[in-house]
Amino acid sequence: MEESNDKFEPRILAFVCNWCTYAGADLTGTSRIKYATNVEIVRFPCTGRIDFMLLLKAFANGVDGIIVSGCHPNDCHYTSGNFHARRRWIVFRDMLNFLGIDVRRIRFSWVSAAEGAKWAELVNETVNQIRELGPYTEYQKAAKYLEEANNHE
Amino acid sequence: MNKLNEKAAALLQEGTVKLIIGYEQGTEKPRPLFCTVPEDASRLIFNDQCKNNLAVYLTKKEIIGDEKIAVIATYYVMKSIVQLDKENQINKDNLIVLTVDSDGEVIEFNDYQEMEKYADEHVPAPDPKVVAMLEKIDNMSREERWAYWKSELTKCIRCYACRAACPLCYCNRCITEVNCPQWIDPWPTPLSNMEWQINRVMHMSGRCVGCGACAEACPLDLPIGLLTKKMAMDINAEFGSSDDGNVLSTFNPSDKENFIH
Amino acid sequence: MSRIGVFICHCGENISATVDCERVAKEAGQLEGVEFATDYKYMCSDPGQSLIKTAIKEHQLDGVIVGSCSPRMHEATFRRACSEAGLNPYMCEIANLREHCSWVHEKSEATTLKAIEIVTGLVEKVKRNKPLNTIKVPVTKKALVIGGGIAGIQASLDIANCGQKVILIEKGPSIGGHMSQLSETFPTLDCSQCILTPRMVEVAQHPNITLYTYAELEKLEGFVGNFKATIRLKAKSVDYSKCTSCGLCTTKCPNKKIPSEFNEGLGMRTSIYVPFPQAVPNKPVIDKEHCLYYQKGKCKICSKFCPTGAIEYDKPDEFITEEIGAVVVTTGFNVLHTDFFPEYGYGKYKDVITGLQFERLASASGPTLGEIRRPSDGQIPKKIVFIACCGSRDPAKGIPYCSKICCMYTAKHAMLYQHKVHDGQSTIFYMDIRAGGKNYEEFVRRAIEEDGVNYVRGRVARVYEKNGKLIVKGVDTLLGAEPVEIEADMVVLATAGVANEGAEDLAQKMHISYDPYHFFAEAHPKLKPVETNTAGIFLAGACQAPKDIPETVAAASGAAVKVVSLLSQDNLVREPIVAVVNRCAPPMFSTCVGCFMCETICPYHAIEREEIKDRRTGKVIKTIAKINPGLCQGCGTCVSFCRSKSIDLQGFSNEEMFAEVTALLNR
Amino acid sequence: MERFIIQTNQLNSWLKKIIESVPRVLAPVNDGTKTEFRQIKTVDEVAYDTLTTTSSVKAAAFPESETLFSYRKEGKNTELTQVSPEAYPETVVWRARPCDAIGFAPLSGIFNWDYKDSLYNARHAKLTVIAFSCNTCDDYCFCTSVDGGPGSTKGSDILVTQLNKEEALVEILTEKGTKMKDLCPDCFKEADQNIDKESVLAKIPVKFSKEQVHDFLSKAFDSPVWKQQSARCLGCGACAYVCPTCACFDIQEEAHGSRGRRLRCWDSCGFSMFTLQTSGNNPRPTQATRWRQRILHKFSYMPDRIGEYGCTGCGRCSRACPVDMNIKEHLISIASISHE
Repeated sequence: MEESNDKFEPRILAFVCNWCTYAGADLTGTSRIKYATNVEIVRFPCTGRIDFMLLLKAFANGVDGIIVSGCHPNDCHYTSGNFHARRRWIVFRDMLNFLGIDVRRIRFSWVSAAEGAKWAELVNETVNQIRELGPYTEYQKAAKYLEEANNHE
Repeated sequence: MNKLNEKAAALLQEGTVKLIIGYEQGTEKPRPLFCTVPEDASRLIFNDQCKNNLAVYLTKKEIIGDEKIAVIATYYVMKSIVQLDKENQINKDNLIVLTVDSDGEVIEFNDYQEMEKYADEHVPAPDPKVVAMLEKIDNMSREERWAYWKSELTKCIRCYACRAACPLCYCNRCITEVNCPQWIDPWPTPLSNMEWQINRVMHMSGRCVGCGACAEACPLDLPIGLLTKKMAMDINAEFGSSDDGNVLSTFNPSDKENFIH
Repeated sequence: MSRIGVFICHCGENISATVDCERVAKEAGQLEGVEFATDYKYMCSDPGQSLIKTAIKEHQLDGVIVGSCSPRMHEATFRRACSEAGLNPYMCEIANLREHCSWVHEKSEATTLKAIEIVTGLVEKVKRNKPLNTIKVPVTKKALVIGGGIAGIQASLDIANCGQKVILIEKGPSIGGHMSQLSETFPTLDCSQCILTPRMVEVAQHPNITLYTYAELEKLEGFVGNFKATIRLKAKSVDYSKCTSCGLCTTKCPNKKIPSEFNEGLGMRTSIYVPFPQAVPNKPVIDKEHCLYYQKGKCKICSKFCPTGAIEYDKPDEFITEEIGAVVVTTGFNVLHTDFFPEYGYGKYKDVITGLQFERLASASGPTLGEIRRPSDGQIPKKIVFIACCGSRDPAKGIPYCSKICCMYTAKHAMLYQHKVHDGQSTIFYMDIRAGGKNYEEFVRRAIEEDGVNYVRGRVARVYEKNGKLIVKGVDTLLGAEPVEIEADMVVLATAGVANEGAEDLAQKMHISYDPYHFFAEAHPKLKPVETNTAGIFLAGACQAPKDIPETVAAASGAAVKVVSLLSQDNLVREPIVAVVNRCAPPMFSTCVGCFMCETICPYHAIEREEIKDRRTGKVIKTIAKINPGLCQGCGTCVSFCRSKSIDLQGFSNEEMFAEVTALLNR
Repeated sequence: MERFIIQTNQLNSWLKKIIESVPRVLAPVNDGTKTEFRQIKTVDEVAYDTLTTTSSVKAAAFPESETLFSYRKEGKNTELTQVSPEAYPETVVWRARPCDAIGFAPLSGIFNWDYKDSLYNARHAKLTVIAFSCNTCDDYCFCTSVDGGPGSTKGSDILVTQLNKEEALVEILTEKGTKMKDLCPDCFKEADQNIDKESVLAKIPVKFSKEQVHDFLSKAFDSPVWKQQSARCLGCGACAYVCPTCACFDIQEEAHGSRGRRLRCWDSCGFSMFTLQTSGNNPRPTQATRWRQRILHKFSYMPDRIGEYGCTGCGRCSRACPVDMNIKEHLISIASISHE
């Protein structure tokens, strides 16, 4: 992680719902809109299904940024999953921020199945933003605590 | 022999209840007491040093059994009982709630409405130390906050006293004991300790009664009480006070946030 | 130890142009638990699919990853292929290498690496996938239709004509609804009664339809295909099995001065009454609020005169329960009460009436036998004013939405008036004329051009009486907001259409959602216009929003088709992507602690309570959550909410998702 | 055993030498409201004003969590890396208490009872304990009732006793101790043989004898006392984790996709899940049975098996307990039952 930020390629994971954002990302593909390769998509039925622990695990396993995206309010395939998710993220984000975890590294968005272009923008914006923030070393160091503790001996 | 002791002795004498959970003087501060015979009642005390949240015992079958019991309740015990009741964890018919007012009068509540009313009229003042500390942390830079919490939580030995002391941590199997998948590493590291606390707080969202038993219980005096307190304040600010005690499984279509674009 | 097969599709050039498919396959082949990995030009082609099938058989694969186009494209295809080869279809996962990779990136190392990582993640997921079987839910082949207006009638007939049993309940004493009150109908001006009555009769006589009038839904339990409805049969005080509808009772009833609901108060009825001549069933009920016997305890004249002794006083309401598979809600609408535009003087001046009252005046079966005579003195009004949008499109005083039907019926009213009163003058105050619909615009033009209806674009400020005339003060915005004042003999208000009273309660009884105006909400405004969020419950007609007759009938037939397609199956077959509450060995039985905070999170009310009882004593040991697979749609919101992780989602389980995430990050 | 006198103001220069020559020096450090053993780099970090630490010193030889081996998967083959105990650092514990030092005897007993635990032994072999006698105590202390004492030398390599403001008695008890002394020979002068350290030690009355407890336990398995005493116990692990002799551990896997490690980390017999079996059966289903196990293990099973009692009377468990499960109080009442 010593590399300087301009050479640094962020690792980003996207947690998306199946019905809006996943389909939206499909549309980006069928429209052949190009975007950065740094993001990999994990598919969930609904944003309501996205466990906040998975976000923490992603950080612990070395991502520098996270995208969480689903249907716009009122468009949820399951009518209210995204409303519940929104509440969860509000509380979760406040807590992370209070703990000094860098919430700028989690990008929340609503991307509908029709917003292929928006998806590409979202990815590129996020990649650039994370590139500026640099690798999330402090968190990854904390994650490697045990290895280091044991090596120090 | 004060009114509380008399009342307690009477309840046991008449056989109205099989057990009374209250406080007795401990080594340095009051501690929980379990009276099963009238003689025990004389050891009961009640004062503002009584910190343990006795509601924690009300979900322990092995302690309360199937018989009628009484609990001598502080404000937070009452609040906990209300929440536990919302969560279907209490058999109302088998529980008598008592408290002692400022004049040493014993009050027996006939129903939960009465108890809630009394509680709401006797809200304890927020601990100024906690408020000050919250402010201090809020004013830190993000990096400072991270450094602060990392150093504090690094000390955690994961004895789970915070969990054990919390009346609302009554799961048969805590998420920390789930190993398929291993959500949280069960050994202490700064991160797993932090993940554990984040989970604790998220699981308390809208449920926590703010008794501070978690922090009180921590053998290392870690400031984990700040986390639940902060969460409660955030929730109040974001969604207003919710009576259903169930913030994360309800929603309002007009919930406001400024970070989802 | 898993035996996974990985199949990387070139999709012609679509993937291989930017992703090095051979390498992806090769690297995947190195992964622990991967038994077989290959790439091929067109995986979805027949040879491609048989390639997969043979590999499954030859290498006894227990999991398959197809790296190809989006799962939304070919997941079904490849899962079918797998099951044909004897592998459980849910042991097959699709790595989206086209839409999410090859099509959105340039040819590069990074692109290929991304493809490899996507595959790696899914390999770890599929290792943890469990074989799943589709869920079968039995279906009770009977439908319940709530509301006997034209929507309910249409839906019932359509369902019944498809050979399915229907129960139609109507809260009033007769079916027919608002349509039976109408005189002529736009845009064809054919007589409402003439087209409706035959259908009402058909309903009454249809072998597949059981009709309960004077009945309301008390309770609805269960779920799609398996509802249990409790119906309240309100006491009619008349034994229909004995009543011959001779009508003697209604002529003899001493209490004759009760405003008739059917005639919107313009006519009178007795307390034992048949709402209107063509009523179905054509048998009377006693209106307890006005019956002398029920109010004062004496009279009983009707029973004295009844030749068959059909009158039965003091009979309590009955309750029946019916097992049904589907529900159609057609409870219709109501017209806005008039008290929040007092400036129009409704109620104060006899000759200010609502549109529905005008319908009765214009109706051949109405109180004036179709002659337009004003209520006050029975004179024929020479000057008449119609005021459109009384309450509609008026967020301040009324309701913000457009009631939609008013523009057309007001034009119709003016037209009917001109046809009946040749020397009369009609004026319509309007905001806009909304005449979207087949032949609607033409209809309005006819009113203006052929029948000389005077359209004034502007609002009416107030209506007041001056020496026997109704003074209508308004403005003509097309003439520069010039004040207009008309001395009218009668004023007709196009009152807004609103939800029926009690709509909210009914919605809550059935767990369907409703909008801020208490109109029932469709599952999707465009693509699921007759479905609700509760599977098996459908909507039609004006209970969703104000609708005209053609729309209502179309919606009713639409709902009927949905019901029939549901009832035509013996079992509902559903994707097994549903949540389940874990069970474990006693004494814990499940890690669920029964806090039931998940109940409120489920949009489908799929979370039920299950009591675990001691086998011997029958004593309840523990009450835990149970998810009804018939109702669960698999969103998984409860799964990530559950504190003790006691709920999991089949197909997207905690273990699977956790493994996918950590694996693709730690290749 | 050699006895020396060191000037109080020389203690720091001695410690300085130790810090310079030993890779890891642990000492009580004030941390917020608590005092804990931490690795120190300078002499000023040491807290001398506190009676004792919250946690015992056992982690020096038996860490909260330690790696047993680690692995990395390369495709289909897996490469294992064993830990090398040689890599464990030489460690000195400065200002342990006699009740800390004495705890290593039962720990060593447990880790060598049947299977010889090379990891523990390696760490213990590299550990030098420089204990300081207690001249104060608190309500929770009862070392004297379990054959310890404020000046007990058992388990220590060196015992330092502050005789007065100016000077302290240094008892060199082992080879390791001598090594430490030799780091700073000029700090020490021969001690006069008739110095009586007892006079300066804290007075801790004997409340019971551990034999009384032991005798009672042999017939107390079904006694109601367990339920009475444990009623308020919340079943957390605080007591076990701060205890100098509790040695229960769990084996865990840390897996990150293709790489991971196997660890051993502390566990506690107080947790309800500790004895839960896959079948759902739990041989210790209630807190009462778990409390009984705790006492029986320390005062019956251990002495019977390894000839060492599992309690040093340090009182840490009582200080740490959220509900004041005061073990001294409980043991006294148990001992008194055994009188009857």
